[in-house]
Amino acid sequence: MVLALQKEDIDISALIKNSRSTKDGAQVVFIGCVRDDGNMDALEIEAFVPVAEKDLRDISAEAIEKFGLTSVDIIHRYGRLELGETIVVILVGAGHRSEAYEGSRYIIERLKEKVPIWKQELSGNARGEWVH
Amino acid sequence: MVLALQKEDIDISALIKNSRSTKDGAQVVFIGCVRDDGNMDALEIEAFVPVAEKDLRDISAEAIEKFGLTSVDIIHRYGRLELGETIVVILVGAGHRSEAYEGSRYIIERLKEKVPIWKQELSGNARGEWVH
Amino acid sequence: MPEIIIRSFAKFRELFGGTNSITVPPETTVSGTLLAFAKTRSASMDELFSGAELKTNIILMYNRERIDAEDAKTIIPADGDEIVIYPPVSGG
Amino acid sequence: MPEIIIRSFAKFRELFGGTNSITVPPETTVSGTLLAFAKTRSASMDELFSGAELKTNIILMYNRERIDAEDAKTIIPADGDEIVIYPPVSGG
Repeated sequence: MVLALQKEDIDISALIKNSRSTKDGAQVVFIGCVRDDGNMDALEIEAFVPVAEKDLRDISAEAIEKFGLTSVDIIHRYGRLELGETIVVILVGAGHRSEAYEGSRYIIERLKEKVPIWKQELSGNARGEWVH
Repeated sequence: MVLALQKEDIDISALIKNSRSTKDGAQVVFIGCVRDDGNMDALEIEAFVPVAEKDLRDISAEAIEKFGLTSVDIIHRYGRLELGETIVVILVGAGHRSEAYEGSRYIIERLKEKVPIWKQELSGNARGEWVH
Repeated sequence: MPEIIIRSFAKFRELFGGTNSITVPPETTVSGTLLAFAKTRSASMDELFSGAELKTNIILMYNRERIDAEDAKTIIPADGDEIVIYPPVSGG
Repeated sequence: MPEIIIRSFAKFRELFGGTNSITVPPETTVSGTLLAFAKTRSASMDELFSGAELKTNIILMYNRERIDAEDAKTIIPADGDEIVIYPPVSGG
């Protein structure tokens, strides 16, 4: 169970391998990426790291309780990210696929409503809009 | 876009890397694994390969049309698989997470209802039940 | 007389063998071909038919295209054509 | 007189700076502390308050625990305590 904020890219296959157990019938991986919306060429991600990490632990515990997940990993990056880069990876394991899909969706929705992380569009050297 | 049946294990990080584009705001990866249900120590997976591959192409086209996905990869294994091994990987990309989750779920449900692939439980050298 | 290939998968393959062929009188339908096939094996009769009707949970293909039980009563396979039968699928 | 630390993130950090401190009279609430802070900067007044009320879309933490606008009217921070303010989040 990795629940962290980091600047470095995320090794998704290591996460999948390390969290897999024979209790899992399904794993669902959600990956958020920097999409080219035509207005920017990078994102700057700011986080209030200690609070965000505590929130990830809370959200993970909620999701395990609510959906009977066998494992949860959430890694969110911060700092400057170029178009196409990975922003966040959420990996859940479960006995059956319904719980895995629902648990994964629950986690990303909670993350987006609660965890103190913000995105700002960058265009060249200019700082642009804060994305909501 | 990889749509295939194969005996070999699946390189998930290569799939993620190759299918990612700057049109993607989200990728969802569904992984089906051999769960230990207490009655078996491996699965034998049988497939009617040419028909199954055609079905994967049809399902992929349906999902792209229905959910506006940017990419779909589906790889299903066959042959003998031990507890904890990967059975199937479904990777979809989309501009936004809703389409990615819904498209992924659509594909696994269509696969389970349509594609000629079957699972048989193995226990030691004995062949057991066909799983439904 | 046309010789029709019958391929079976999963549980049906275990019961009947993977690939069989059967020679039937001209103008025999898919359903009639399968009935003639079922009569050659005691196991297959109960697995495939309820009386003279094909069981509804059997999936049928004729020359690699899915057909339903109604189609099976009207399609007349030609020499060398293939009928595929399999139980409900369970991949994923 | 207690000195209270005010940390700001994202848009608020750009407007007000990341970390500030302000000295307020004893018995000043969180809300009163933020009002005193807002009065020190023209930008912050409009961003943080509608009249004398904290705007409802501002997220508040007092010593790393989330509090709401009602709590802000009753909690009295002590010397060295921390108030965190930030706009709606947008991670993921």
